[in-house]
Amino acid sequence: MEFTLFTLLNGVSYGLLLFMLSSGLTLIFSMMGVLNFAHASFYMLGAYIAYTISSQIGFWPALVLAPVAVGLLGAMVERYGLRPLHKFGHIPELLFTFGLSFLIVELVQLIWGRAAVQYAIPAELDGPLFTLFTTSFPKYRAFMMLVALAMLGGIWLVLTRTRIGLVIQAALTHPEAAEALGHNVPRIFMWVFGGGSALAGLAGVIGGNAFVTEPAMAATVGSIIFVVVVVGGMGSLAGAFIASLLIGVMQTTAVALDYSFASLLGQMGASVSPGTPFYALMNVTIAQSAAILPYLLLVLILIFRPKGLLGTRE
Amino acid sequence: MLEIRNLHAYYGKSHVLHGVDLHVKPGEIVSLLGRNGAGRSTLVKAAMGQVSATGSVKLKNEDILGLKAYQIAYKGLGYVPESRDVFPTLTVEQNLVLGEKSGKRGGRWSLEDMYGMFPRLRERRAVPAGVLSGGEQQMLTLCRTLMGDPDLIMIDEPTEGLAPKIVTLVGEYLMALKEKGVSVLLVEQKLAIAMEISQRVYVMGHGAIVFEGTPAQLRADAAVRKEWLEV
Amino acid sequence: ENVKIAFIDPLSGPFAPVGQNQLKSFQLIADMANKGKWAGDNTIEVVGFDNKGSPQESLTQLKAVIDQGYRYITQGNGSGVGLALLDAVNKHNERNPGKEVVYLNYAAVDPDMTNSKCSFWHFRFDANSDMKMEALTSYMAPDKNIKAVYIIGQNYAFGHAVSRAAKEYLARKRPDIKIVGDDLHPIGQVKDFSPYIAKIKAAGADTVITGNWGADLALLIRAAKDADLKANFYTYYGITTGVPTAMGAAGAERTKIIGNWMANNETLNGKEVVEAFKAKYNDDYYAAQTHVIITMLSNAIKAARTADPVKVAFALEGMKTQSLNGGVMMQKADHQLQQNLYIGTWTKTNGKDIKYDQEGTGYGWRMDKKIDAYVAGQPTSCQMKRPG
Amino acid sequence: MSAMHNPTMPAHVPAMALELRDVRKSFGKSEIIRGANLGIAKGERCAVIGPNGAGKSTLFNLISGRFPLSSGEIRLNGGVISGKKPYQINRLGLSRSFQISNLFVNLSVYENLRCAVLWSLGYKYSFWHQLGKLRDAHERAEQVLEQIGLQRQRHVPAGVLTYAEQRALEIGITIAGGADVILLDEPTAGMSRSESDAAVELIRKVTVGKTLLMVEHDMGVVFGLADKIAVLVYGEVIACDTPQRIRGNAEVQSAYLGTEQETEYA
Amino acid sequence: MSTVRFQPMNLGRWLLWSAYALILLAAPLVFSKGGGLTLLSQMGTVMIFGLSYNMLLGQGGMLSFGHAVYSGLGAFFAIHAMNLAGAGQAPIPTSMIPLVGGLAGMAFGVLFGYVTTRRAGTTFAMITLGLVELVFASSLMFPDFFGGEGGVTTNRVIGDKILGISYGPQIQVYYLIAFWLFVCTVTVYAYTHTPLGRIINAVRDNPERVEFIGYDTQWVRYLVLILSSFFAGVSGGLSAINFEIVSAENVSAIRSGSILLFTFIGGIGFFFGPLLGAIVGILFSVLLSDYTPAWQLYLGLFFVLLVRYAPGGLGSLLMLLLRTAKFGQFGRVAGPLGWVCLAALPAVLGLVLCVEMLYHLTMEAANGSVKNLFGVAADTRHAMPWLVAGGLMLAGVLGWRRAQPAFAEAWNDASAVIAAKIRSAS
Ligand SMILES: Nc1ncnc2c1ncn2[C@@H]1O[C@H](COP(=O)(O)OP(=O)(O)OP(=O)(O)O)[C@@H](O)[C@H]1O
Ligand SMILES: Nc1ncnc2c1ncn2[C@@H]1O[C@H](COP(=O)(O)OP(=O)(O)OP(=O)(O)O)[C@@H](O)[C@H]1O
Ligand SMILES: [Mg+2]
Ligand SMILES: [Mg+2]
Repeated sequence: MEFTLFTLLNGVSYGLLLFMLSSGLTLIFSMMGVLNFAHASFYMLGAYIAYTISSQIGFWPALVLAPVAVGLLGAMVERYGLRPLHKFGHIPELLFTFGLSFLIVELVQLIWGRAAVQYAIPAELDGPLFTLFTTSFPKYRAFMMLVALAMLGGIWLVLTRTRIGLVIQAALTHPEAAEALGHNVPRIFMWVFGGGSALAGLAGVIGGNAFVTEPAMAATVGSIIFVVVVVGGMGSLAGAFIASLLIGVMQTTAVALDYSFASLLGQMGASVSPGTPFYALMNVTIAQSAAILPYLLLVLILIFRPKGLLGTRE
Repeated sequence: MLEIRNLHAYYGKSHVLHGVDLHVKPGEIVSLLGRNGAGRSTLVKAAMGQVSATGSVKLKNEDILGLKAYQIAYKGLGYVPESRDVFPTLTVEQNLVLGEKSGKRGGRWSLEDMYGMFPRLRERRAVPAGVLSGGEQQMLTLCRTLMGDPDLIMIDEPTEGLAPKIVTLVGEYLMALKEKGVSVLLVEQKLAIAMEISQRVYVMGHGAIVFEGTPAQLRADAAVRKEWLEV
Repeated sequence: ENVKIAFIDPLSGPFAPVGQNQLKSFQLIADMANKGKWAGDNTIEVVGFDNKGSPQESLTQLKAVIDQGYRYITQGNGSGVGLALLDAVNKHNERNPGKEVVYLNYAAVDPDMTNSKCSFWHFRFDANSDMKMEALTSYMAPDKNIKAVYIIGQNYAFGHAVSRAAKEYLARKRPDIKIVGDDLHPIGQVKDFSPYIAKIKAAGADTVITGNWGADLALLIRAAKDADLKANFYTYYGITTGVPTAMGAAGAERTKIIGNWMANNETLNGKEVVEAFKAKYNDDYYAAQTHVIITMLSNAIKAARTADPVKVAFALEGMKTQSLNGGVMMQKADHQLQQNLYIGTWTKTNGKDIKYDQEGTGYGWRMDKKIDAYVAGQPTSCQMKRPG
Repeated sequence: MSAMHNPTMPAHVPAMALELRDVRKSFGKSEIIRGANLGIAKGERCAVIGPNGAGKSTLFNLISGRFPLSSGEIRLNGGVISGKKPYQINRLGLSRSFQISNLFVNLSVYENLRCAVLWSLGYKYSFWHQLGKLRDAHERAEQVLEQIGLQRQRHVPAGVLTYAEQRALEIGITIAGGADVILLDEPTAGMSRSESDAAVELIRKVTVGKTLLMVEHDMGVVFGLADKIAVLVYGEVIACDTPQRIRGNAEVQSAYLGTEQETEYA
Repeated sequence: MSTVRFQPMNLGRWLLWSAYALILLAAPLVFSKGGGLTLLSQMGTVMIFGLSYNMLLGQGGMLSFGHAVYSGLGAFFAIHAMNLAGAGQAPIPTSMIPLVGGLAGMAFGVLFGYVTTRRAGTTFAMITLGLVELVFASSLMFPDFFGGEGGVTTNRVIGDKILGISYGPQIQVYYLIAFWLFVCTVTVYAYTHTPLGRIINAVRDNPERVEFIGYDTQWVRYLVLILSSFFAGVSGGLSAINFEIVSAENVSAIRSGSILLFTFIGGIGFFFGPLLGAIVGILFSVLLSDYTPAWQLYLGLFFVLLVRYAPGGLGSLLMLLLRTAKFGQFGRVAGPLGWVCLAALPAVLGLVLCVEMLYHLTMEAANGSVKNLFGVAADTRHAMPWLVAGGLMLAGVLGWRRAQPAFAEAWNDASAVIAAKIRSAS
C-alpha cells in the first residue's frame, strides 16, 4: 500500500520534473521547429547562475533573476546566432545549438570549475512536508511539482490568449507573407526562443539543488527531454505534459517490477538455464530496463503514431 | 495616397527596376500592366519593403522606403502576393484572423463580410488552408489582407487561376473596395477587367513605365498595346 | 635520470574532477620524492593524459605516450579502461621486446586483473573489490543489528562484482543475514532515485551495500534522506571528489566507507601530505595509493640501479615498505598489493579525532575500524608468465 | 443531371484509355467528388473545366493515386488502378503535372529530366549502372530538353528558373517518362498570352498520339487544345462534349463561364 | 555533384584518382614521427564513416543521429570474428575483417532501416535518436556480447606472417586502412553516379514528385540506408583492427553526433566534404586535446563560427576559391584575402593566449601562476600578458575592419564577373 502509493507519487513528481525540463523545448522545438540541442545547457546555466545568486542574496531572488538572465542569453543566441541561419534550413540551426552546448559546458567549467558546486536547498523548503506511514515526502518535491504546474498554466495562457502561436506557425512556412500582414516575425521568434530558454533556466534553478549542480548535469538530461517532446507530439503542449507524466510513472513503476522474461517462464513451469538461447536477454528484469523504456516508447510511437500522442503534424 | 518616384530595385546584383514613377490617388483603382518579367511584382514588393530599392516611396506623404514590411503594413499599406502564400498548416479562419493587426480594432471589414464575399470560404473555414483549391487560396489571400484594414491595397494578379465567373466577381469586389474608400493598385495579366474597372492604367516594360493614361487612351493607342502587351 | 610516468585518466568530462585530484596527488608526492631523493639521483615526473574516460581513447593515448618514450603508465578510474590498457600493454610488450611498458594500477579494482588476467607488466596498488568486500563483511559480521541487507549497484562489471562478492561472503560469515534485494541501475542515467529508495524501504532493509560512485552515489543517499530511510550505506567511493559536496549533511552518520586509508586515521598518519595538499591545491588528499606507488617505484629503481622497466618490475615483486597506511607488500604471485584497510563513517568534524573534513563541507570520515592486511587476503588463481 | 449529358458509358466504347466509374471522395464530412463518371478514348485530348473548388485537382489526385478513393473505380487502359500507389500507377503509363510547380529544385534541368526517364527505361533502383554510360537515358533527356526549349538552361538548377521556364520543365518531367496518358493541371497558369500560346504549342507537340487530360481555366487554351471538354461542378461531371456544344450549353454558362466572356479570347 | 555531362570516360577523373592514391601512399612517409601514424589511421576509418554518413545526410537529406549503430555493431562483429580467427575457429585473414564488419553493418541496416526509413525528415531523425539510445543502453545490459563498459578486446596479429605482413606494426595497419579507404571512396563515388544515387538526390529535394516518376521513396531511402550502413560497418571493422578494442561508446549517440559534426565541418554538399571533415575533426579531438585542456572550447568555437558564417562547411569555402580560380578571378581576390587573413592572425593568436591563460588561472593556478605559451613564459597574475593578448586581439579586429571591406568589394566584383561569364556561357 505505502509502496504503491509512493511509487505513484514519485512517478507523478518525476513526470512533472520532466515536464519542467521539456516545456521550454516544446515551445522552441515544436513551434519554431528548431531542435535546440543547447536546451539542456541552458538548464545547467540556470542552475549555476542560481547557485551564484543564491549564495549572494538568497534563493528567492535567484528564482526570478536566473531565469531572466538565461532568457536574455537565449534571446541573444536567437538574434545573433540562429536568425541569420534560418534561411539555410533546420540542420545548420540544429548544429549551431549543438556546438553551442559544447561551448557552454566549457564556459561553465571555466567559471565554476569542474567539480560539483554546493547549491543547497533553501532552509524553508528543506525537510519533509508530510509523513505517510513511515515514508516522508520532502517539501522541495512538492515545490517542484507546484512550479511545473505553474509553468504549464503560464505557457497555456500565452498560447491561447495571444496569437503568438499562430504567427509563429505562419512564419515557419511564409515569413514574408506574415510580415506583410504586419507581424514583426523576427522579434516574436527571438522572444519565443528567449522564453523557452528562460523556462529551461527556471528548471535549472529548481533542478540544480534538488539534484547535483555539476558540468555533467546537462548531458544527463540531454536526450530524454527530446523523447518527451516527440512522444507528446509536435506543437502540443498538453501532449508534452501527458508524455512527461506517462514516462515518469512508467519509469518509476518499472523500477518496482523485478520480473524478467525468464522468471515469467519459470512461473509457467519452463525452466531457463544459462544454456538456453538468449539467456542474458531473458534475465533482464523490467526494473533493469527502466532506463531504456522511454526510448522504446519513442521509437514505437514514431512508427505507429508519428504525430505523437496529441500532435497536430509530423 | 501612394507616390513612387524614381524607384530602382535590385535582386542582388541584377538591376530590375530603372527609375519608376507612379502614383495612386485616394479612392482610385490603378492597374499596372505588362508582360511577364516586366517588373510589376518587383515594384509592389519594393513598395512593401521586400526587395532592396532606392528612390522614394511615400504613403500618405510619409516616406516608407527602407522601413520593415510589418511597419509599412501598420502604416496602412496592404499587399496580396502573386504566389498564393496561404499559411498551409492553419485553418482558413485562423488565416483570416492573422490578417487583423493586433491592437487595431474596428476596421472596415469583419470575418462575416469576407464570408459574405466568398461563401466558398465559409464552407471551408475549418480545413487547413494548405488543402484549399488553387482558386480558394487566391480568395483567401485577398480576404486575409483586407482583414488588416489597409487604406491602399496592392494586389498582384488576383484573378490568376480563377474561374471566369469568379474573375468577373473579383472585378466587382474591387469596385466595392473603392466604394469603401480603399485605393487599389492592381497588377493584372487579363486586360479585360483591368480596362473595365480602373480609372488609370500604367504599362510597364523592361523595368520602366512606358505608358500612363486612362483605359480609353490605352485602347486608342494600338502601338503601345502591340509593343508592350501583345505578342 | 628523470623517470616519466604517464597518467592516463579522465581530465575532461564528468569524471575530470576525480582524475584531476588524483593527478595532483601524484604530482605532490613526486615532488616530495624528488626533494627527499627517494630514488637517489633519479627524479620522478607524472604527466597527465586525458582519456576522456573511454577505453578506446585510453589506447590511443597509450600509443601516443609510448611514441613519446614513456615506459611507465598509471591509471585507476574504471576497470573497463584498466583491462583494456592491461591487454594493450601485454600486446605491446610482446610485439616490441626491449621497449616494454609497465602499468602501475592505482585504483582499477576488478579482481580478474590479478587473477585470470594477471600479467607480469601490471601491478595493482589498491585493494581489489573482493578484498574490500572481505574486509567490509568481516566488519559487519559481529554487528547483530544487521539483519536485512540490500545490494544496489550500477549495471556494469564492477556493480556485478560487488553484488556477487557481497552475497557470497555474507552467506559465509553471517548466514542469518537476509539479502532482501539486489538491484542494478544504469550508470549515470537515473535522475530520481526515490523509487529505488521506496523499494529498499519496502524490502525492510536496515543496511545497504553499494558500489556506486559519482552522482549516482550522491543522489542515492540524498533520496534516502528525503524519504527518511533509516539504513546504513556501506560504500566504496563515498570519499571521491564531488560526492562529499553532493552528499553533504544528507549522508551524516548514514554513509560508511571502506578504503585503504583515511585522513582521520588513528595516528593521523600522513597529515603532512594532507596539509601540504590542502595548502597547495586547496583540495583533499585521499588517494593514498599514489604515495605507495611513488615510494615503491623509487625503492625499486634504487634497488635495480636502473630505470629499465623490466628490471624495475622484477625488483617490485615481493617488495615490502612502509606507507601512509602502515606496512605494505607487493605480492609476487599476482602483483596485488597487500595492505591494511579502513572503515569510516561520514560525520561532523570535531577538530580532535575527526580533524579533517572534505571539500569544506564540515563533515569528514570518522575511522571506525582498521582491518589488518591478512584479513582481506584472497587466494589467487594467477599463473604469471615472466620474461626471460 | 439528365441522361443526354451523361458521359458516354465506357462499357460500350472500346479502347478507353481512362475510365472513371461513380468515383467518390470525401475529406472528413465534406464530400468533394460526388460520383464522377468520365471516359476518355485513346488519343483523345480532354479538358476539365469547372468553378474553383469543384474538385478538378482532387480528381487528378485520385486518378494519379495521390489520394485513395472513398468509393468507385478507375481504370487505366482497361486495368483497375484505384487503390494503387502513385508510383505503381505511373509505372502503368500514367503521368501527371502539378498546379503549383513541383520540381527537384537543387538538381539541374538536365538531371530533372534524366531522373524522370530512369524508371521507364528499366533502370529501377540500380546501383550498378553508371549514369554517364546510359546513352538511352541521355538521349531521351536531351530530346525532351529540346522539345521544351530549355537546352540553354540545361545546367541551371531548376530552382532558379523563371516561372514560365519552370512550368515548361514541369511539363517536360511529366512527359519524359513516355507515359501514354498525360494529366496536366493548369499548365498555363500565370502565363501571359504570348507564353500560354507557346505553352499550347508545346503541349500539342509533346502529346501527339497520347491521351491528354487537363485542367484549365483559360478558355483560349481550352478551346485551342481540347477535342472534348468535361465540365465538373461540385464534384459531378455535368457535361462532357465537344467544345462547340459546351460553349452552347446553358448550364455550363451559368455554372462556370458566366456572361460576356468572349471579349478577351476573341 | 548534381550535374554531370554525358561522358563515358574522362581523363581528368583518372588523374584525380591517381593523385588521391598517391597521397594515401605518401602520407605516412611525411607524417612519420610521433603519433602521426596513429592519427592517419584514425582519420582513415573516420573518413569512410563520414562518406557513408553523407550518403544519408548530404545526398539523401536524411538527418541521422544514430549512424554509429551500424559502424559500432559492425565493429563488434568484426572483433568477435577476429577473436574467433585468433582462436583458430574461423579462417578469416585480418585483411578481410572489414568485410565482416561491413556485412554485419549491412545486416543491421536491413533490420533497423526497415523501421526507420518508413519515415523521413524530423521523424526519421528522432527515430534514429531513439534507436541509438536503445542500442547503447542494451549494449551495457548484455556484457556477454558487448563486453560491458570495458568493451571487447582482441589481438589483430592472427596466425603467422603472410608475406611479411602480421598487422602488428602500425604502418601495416595504416596501409590496410588506406587500401580500404581508397576502395570505399571509389565505390561510393561510383554509387553517386548510378540511378539510385541520383534518385536519392531527387528524394531529398522533393519526395512527393518522385512518387510520380515511378519510384517508391520508401524503398529508395531503405536501399540507400542499407548501402550506407555497409560502408559504416567497414569503417567499424577497420577501427576494430586499429584499436583492437570495441566498446559501448562505438554505438553511442556521442559517436553518431561527432560524425554528424565532422561531416558538416567538411561540408555535406560535396562528395569530398566528409574527407575534409574527418581530417579537421580528428586533428581537433585527438591532436589538440594533447596540447591544451581547452580543446573542447576551441572545437566548439570553431564549429559555431563555421556554422554561423559558412554553413556549407569548409568544402564550400574551398569550392568558392576554386571557382574564382577557375574563372581566372583569383588574382583579383588574392591580395585582399591575404590581408584579411593577416589581420585575422593576431586576433586568433590573442584569443588563444587569453583562453590558455584563463584555463591556467582557473585549473592549474596551483602549479605557480607561470604558464608557458609558445615557448614564452607568461605570468598569468601579471597584467602584462593579458595586455599583450588583448592588444593582439584589438590589433586583429582593427586590421580586419580595415581589410574586410576591400575584400568584400573584390569578392563581389569577382562573383559578378563569374556570374556574367556563366550567363554568357549558357
Ligand atoms: N528572386 C529573384 N531573383 C532574381 N531575379 C528575379 C527574382 N524575381 C524576379 N526576378 C527577375 O526580375 C524581373 C521582373 O520580375 P517580376 O516578377 O517583377 O516580373 P512580373 O512583371 O511580375 O512578371 P510576372 O508576370 O512573371 O509576375 C524578371 O526578369 C525576373 O526574372
Ligand atoms: N486534403 C483535403 N482535405 C480537405 N479538403 C480538401 C482536401 N483537398 C481538397 N479539398 C477541398 O476539395 C475542394 C476541391 O479542391 P480542388 O483543388 O480539387 O479544386 P479545383 O477544382 O482544383 O479548384 P481550382 O480550379 O481552384 O484549382 C476544395 O474545396 C478543397 O478545399
Ligand atoms: Mg508578377
Ligand atoms: Mg486545382
